[in-house]
Amino acid sequence: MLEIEDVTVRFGGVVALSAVSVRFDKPVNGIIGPNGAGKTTLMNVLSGFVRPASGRVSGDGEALLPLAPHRRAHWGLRRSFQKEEIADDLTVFENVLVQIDHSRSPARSKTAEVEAMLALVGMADRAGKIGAALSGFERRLTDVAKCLVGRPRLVMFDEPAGGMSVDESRQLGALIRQIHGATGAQVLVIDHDVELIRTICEDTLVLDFGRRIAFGPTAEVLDDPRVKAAYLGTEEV
Amino acid sequence: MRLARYGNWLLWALLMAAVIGVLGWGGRPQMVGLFIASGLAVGSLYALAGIGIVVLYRATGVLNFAGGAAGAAGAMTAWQLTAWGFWEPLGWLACLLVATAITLFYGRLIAPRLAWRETVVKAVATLGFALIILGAISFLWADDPRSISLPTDAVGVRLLGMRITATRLLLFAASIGIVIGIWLFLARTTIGLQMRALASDRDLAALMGIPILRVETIAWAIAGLLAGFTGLMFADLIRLEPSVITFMVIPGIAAAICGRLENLVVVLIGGLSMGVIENMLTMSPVLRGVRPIAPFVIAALVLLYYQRGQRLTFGGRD
Amino acid sequence: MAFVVTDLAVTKGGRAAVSGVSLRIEPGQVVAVLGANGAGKSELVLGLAGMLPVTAGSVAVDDQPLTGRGPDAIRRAGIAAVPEGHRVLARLSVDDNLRAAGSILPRGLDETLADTYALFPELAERKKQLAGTMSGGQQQMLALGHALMARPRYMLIDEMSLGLAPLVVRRLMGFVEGLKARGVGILLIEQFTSLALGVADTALVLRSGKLRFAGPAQTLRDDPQALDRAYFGH
Amino acid sequence: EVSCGMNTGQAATGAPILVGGIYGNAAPGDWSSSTDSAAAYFACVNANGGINGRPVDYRVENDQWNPEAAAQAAARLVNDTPTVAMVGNGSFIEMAVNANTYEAAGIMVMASACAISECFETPNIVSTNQGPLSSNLGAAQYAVEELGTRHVACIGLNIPNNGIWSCQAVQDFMRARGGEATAVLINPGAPDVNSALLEAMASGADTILINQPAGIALAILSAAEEQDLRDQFNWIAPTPLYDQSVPAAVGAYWWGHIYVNAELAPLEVNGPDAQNWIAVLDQYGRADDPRDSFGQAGYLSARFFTEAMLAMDPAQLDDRAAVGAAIRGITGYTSDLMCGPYYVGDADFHMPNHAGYMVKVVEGGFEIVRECYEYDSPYFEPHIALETQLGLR
Amino acid sequence: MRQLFHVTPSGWAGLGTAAFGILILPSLSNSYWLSVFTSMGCFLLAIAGVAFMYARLGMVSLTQVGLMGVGGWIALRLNHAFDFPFEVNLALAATATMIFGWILALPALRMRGLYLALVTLMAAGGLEIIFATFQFPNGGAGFWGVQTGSGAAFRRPWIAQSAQAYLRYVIACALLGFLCIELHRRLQPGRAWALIRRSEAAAMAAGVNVTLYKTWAFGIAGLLGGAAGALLAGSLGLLDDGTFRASESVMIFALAVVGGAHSWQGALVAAALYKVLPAVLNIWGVDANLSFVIFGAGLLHAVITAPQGIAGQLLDGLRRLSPKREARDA
Ligand SMILES: Nc1ncnc2c1ncn2[C@@H]1O[C@H](COP(=O)(O)OP(=O)(O)OP(=O)(O)O)[C@@H](O)[C@H]1O
Ligand SMILES: Nc1ncnc2c1ncn2[C@@H]1O[C@H](COP(=O)(O)OP(=O)(O)OP(=O)(O)O)[C@@H](O)[C@H]1O
Ligand SMILES: CC(C)C[C@H](N)C(=O)O
Ligand SMILES: [Mg+2]
Ligand SMILES: [Mg+2]
Repeated sequence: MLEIEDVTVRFGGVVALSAVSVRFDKPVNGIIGPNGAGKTTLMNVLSGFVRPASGRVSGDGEALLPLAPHRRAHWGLRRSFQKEEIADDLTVFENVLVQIDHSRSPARSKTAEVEAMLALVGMADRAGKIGAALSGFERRLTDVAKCLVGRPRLVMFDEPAGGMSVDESRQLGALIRQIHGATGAQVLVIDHDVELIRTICEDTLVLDFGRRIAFGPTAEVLDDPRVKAAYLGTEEV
Repeated sequence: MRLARYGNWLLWALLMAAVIGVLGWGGRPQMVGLFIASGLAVGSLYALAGIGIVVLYRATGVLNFAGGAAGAAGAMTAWQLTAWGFWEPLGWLACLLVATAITLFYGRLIAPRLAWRETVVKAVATLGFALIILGAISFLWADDPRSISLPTDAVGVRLLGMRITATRLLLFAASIGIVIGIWLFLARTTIGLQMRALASDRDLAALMGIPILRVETIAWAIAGLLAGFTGLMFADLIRLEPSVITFMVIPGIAAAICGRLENLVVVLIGGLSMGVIENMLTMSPVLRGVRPIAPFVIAALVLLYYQRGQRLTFGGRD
Repeated sequence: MAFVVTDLAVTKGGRAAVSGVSLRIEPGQVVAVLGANGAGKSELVLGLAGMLPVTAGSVAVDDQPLTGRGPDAIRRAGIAAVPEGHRVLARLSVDDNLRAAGSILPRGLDETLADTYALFPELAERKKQLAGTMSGGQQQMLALGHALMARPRYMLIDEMSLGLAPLVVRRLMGFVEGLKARGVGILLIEQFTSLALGVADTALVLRSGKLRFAGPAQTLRDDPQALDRAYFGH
Repeated sequence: EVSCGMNTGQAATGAPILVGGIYGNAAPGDWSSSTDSAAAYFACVNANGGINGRPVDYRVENDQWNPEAAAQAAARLVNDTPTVAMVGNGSFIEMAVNANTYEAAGIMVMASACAISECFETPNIVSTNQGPLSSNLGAAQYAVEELGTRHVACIGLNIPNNGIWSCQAVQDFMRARGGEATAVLINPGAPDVNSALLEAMASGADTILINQPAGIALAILSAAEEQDLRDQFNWIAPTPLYDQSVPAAVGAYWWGHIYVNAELAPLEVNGPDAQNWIAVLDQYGRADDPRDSFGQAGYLSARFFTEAMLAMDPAQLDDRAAVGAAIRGITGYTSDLMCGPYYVGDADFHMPNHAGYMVKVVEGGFEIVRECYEYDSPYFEPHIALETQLGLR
Repeated sequence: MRQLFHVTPSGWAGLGTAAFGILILPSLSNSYWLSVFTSMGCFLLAIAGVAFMYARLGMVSLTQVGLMGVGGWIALRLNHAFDFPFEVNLALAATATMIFGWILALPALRMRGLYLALVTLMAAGGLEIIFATFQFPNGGAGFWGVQTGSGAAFRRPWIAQSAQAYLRYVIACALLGFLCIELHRRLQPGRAWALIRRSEAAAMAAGVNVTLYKTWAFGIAGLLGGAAGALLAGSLGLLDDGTFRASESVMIFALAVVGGAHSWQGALVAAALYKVLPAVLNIWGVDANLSFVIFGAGLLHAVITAPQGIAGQLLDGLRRLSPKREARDA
């Protein structure tokens, strides 16, 4: 369970997030909002790349903000970036292994875990392939596998379906749905593909100008007139 | 925000006052004055070298290690023409022309072939060019004591018992004038805007239709002129020795760093401060031996100050 | 009067990314280019924009040959490409970004700037912000703005709606209609196929760098199976 | 008509005798004039009967002012080639790097252009020139005796075996004369010399000794000119400023105001040996070989070496040890280029040349202000003892 | 674990080259070439340090020759102050330089790209001044240990007293250096570095302690540079500040790029360009100033025409000759 309390972020004069509080307790949650609403900033606060001016964040009751970014990863936080970050000169296997390199478990169990997660995302047959040789979608899948190893507690995706064809994003959506079952982690997804959010997220947070304008079950939120006005534009997309 | 800006200036002023106060304590005021005046002259040269570096870097993304060598080639040419009995102003003009021509040669023929490489690789490639120039100069001109003096050396004003030549005043005024001129050029003109666009992302600027080659040529020409002027001033005020003028770029880079390779005003002030502090260190019995280290230490400290509290975030860019 | 591409081949990193592609964009027409991830759509745009080497074939605009010209010459010939990945001049302000993009206009910079700000009020609010510090979607708007500032006759837009909120996408689609009406020819790459096919006159489908379908957009709108076939070749 | 070696007029045709030499030429300076003059002299010797009919094969290497290249040059000339001696060496760094190599290889080095302590304080190197220490002492002594100097500021390079070493000797000398000296050191990496000049001014000195290579010396003088300091101090300098291009380079402001020690006979003395040197260069050298004081020193080293070889048992000419012994045996050689006798001797230190001239920079050249005089300093006590032992006094 | 000790074709070639260098090269060389190859071996080690930082992390260090100077200074200092055998001096000098590298890294860690390079350049400039001012210990008294006149002797390793043996020793050390780098590359740090090079943010998000690993890399570069400096001191018996100018550090980096930063072959090419090329030009009697010009022109030419470095170009050529062999760099 992820609790965000009163988080405020300023960049010089710009207020990117103002006193945002929210409590995510469903397996898969969405964050949507107009461009520049502060979604990425919120994710950066959670992963430690942006220091908020004030506020508290706790995951499973543990305060996250005092931890350095890599410590949060050790705690169980995972995130993907708007552009997948796969090292070109490592194999798929190694790219995933990095994520649990720091843990003290025996090498054999690490190997087994990486192999299991690669199988889950459907990359098992390409484990030995070098990063540079992957297609865009394969890179994204490798990125997802990275988020699954090492007993994650919170997995965050920033626009994972950006640039994907409709089919691919459907496939990715299905994969994201499996994360909670496979690892027990809670999932947070940012995307502008409303269909994707609608199909995979139980709860959704809507931000606008750094403020929370709605939060609740996704279908309700998407029906909220304020959300329609600020984000969707009209009834249907 | 504005307050923070003034805060930096205030901090700088306090630090400078402290350094001068501590080092100059107990010294005769006239000596302190002389050290400051002497420091301002060297400092202007550091700053001028730094300005040349920054202008070119901002416009082309090339950190040019060869500016000093181009200036040295220009200064040697000026000396040679004068030695052959040509009219002196012709020599000065030749200095500017030679430095510009050498710099343009690199900018037009070599730099575009490296445009896609990383900044650091582009920078070190210019060192290769500097070696070529320096080697050629040393091959053409056997080592001999030489000097250049400008007519402004003969004119001077007395200030608090010290004599300050018109050359020094000219240099000081020129560096301020150049900073203002270039700042206006970059901020107010279309070519200046295009230069900044180019510096930010060369590929994208090309995609935006900006005539890369033309804009870059202008930038290299400006850098060449500055290199020639710096070389001439250096030869007059410090000494006419090609290898010394060539490696002058390293403290020049230190000055450029003070302005984060961007802010010309800070480059100027940084360069001047470095010169003054370096000279003031002469008054400390402990530190006088290592006084030339001052620019490097200052640049490193300034960079650290800029980066304070900052966390690394995205991308492979700086 | 058209943008004509014949038998184009583009390589990237020594590998043929696009080959044997021919297409034609008439003024006032939208050509949608579809295809799965990695099909070579982005390479096609980069090749046409002069950013990747064209190894075979020809490109011409209004009978003026452009094959092998540099990106700046191509833009000045009236073709504005928006590459994928919201590329902006990170260290310049938003306003400077747009002015730099418009600096090649012989006249009318200020009006064009005003038009661009009118389309993207989000940008008008942040004229002084450094482009690199903006959100992904804001940068995408700016990247589109770059192209608009050149007042092009042909636009090549890669992943137009990438990272943009639905509201903005709607606004953009309306704008595309407007451009069409003004006689601008557009090559559109778009992840939401239905959106693209909605405005397109012609549709192309790429797979492994080759054309697998070329025909009226209507055909694919009416027959989703045909689209699937072209996409995956089953 | 030149005079070289055996003066037979016949080219030498026997097996060559291998001799090496190292010079430094790269930024920041060209020190090749000594090996150039030595090479010209050897060419002349070879055209005049060589060493008992055997020509000298003179091989030179450039140390490029780079210690590794210097070590490699010595490796090549001393270890890979059976040279019998090194002659004419001119360098700022080579001797520091190679002093131990020479000692280990048992080869004698008759250097000509030496600037560092290793040249004068190691067993296997003997130099014809004086180096900064000796020349400084000569200048300081002149200043004390003729210009009324009480306090010298010695502006030296901040290098232990050069500036610090040679300015230290000036301090000892001034103390012995009841005066005072302050060392002001310039970092070789510092472009700007003005602060050093200011430091010298602040020291309270009445005389400024510019113990620097000519390039930096010019920079100091122009800084002084800027402050119009000419008449506030006496200006003296060791030999590096005795260079024909200096009077023009310093400019009219300084004419008549700088006193320079010349460690070998100034050009206008023009004795028979000086004329012979010029004739050798004209006939056997290259047109652009410098006619400077280092050239004189190179010529002298080559000439003295040849004389020592000619005095040897011809059967031992290829024996490095025997040649070394012959060189150590050199004593009482003279030339009008040198004020005192040249000798080597079997000591761990060698500085045969410690007497010179004093000249003044004037329009278009130099004017001799003091003829040959021997320097008088505590530093030379061991040398004088050696000379007494060799019967030179 | 099998992967850890797996020797690639390129690895075999490297071992073969080292064997040639140790067994055959010294007996073929005269004193001049022994000296050239020995200093080439020392710089090879130093270049391996910069090249690895650049290739693995994308970090540019322009202070490697300065670090060599630090290592050499410490080795000389220890040699003249104590009676330790050479190996102890070497190990202590390398370790101390590693620590020095760490200290240098601490402020530099906040920076990357050009700024990082420039901070290291400032450090190199500072070290240059310090070396020029205080010189290297040569047996004198006091902390700086400098005396005028000729210096005291430097003790070489007892197994490598002769110039030949010392060349063997240096090559063996260089081989150890490369093995150390390769070992790192195949283990956890190698993976972490690869990710850091891709993106520091991504590395942090993947739980990589970026500060630690960057510092570590600086330390290894320092270790190699320090060892190289100590070995160079052993080769010459003394050191001179002229060897350790800031411009040489820049040059070393340029050569590492020109040679090809990703492979041992590249480092070898770079070291050969740095030391053997000038030696050859010198033997051919090329004017030293002209050889500067040639050197600079060659450098530019290679930067322009060989994006993967000269070694990359050569390897590509080889691969084309022998098809079907997918060689991964060792
Ligand atoms: N370094 C910065 N300086 C100034 N403003 C910033 C900075 N970083 C972000 N911002 C501003 O903060 C706001 C929030 O940005 P954020 O990236 O979180 O938006 P977002 O919701 O992810 O948008 P998008 O959907 O477009 O990705 C934006 O208006 C952006 O311009
Ligand atoms: N089979 C492949 N093997 C290796 N790399 C590939 C392959 N296919 C594509 N790529 C790489 O993947 C990247 C995406 O390809 P491209 O830009 O052609 O795709 P696209 O059609 O624009 O699709 P999208 O932009 O949706 O990913 C390119 O960098 C390309 O080089
Ligand atoms: C033979 C192919 C055209 C078959 C194709 N996969 C399809 O299902 O239509
Ligand atoms: Mg975002
Ligand atoms: Mg694409």
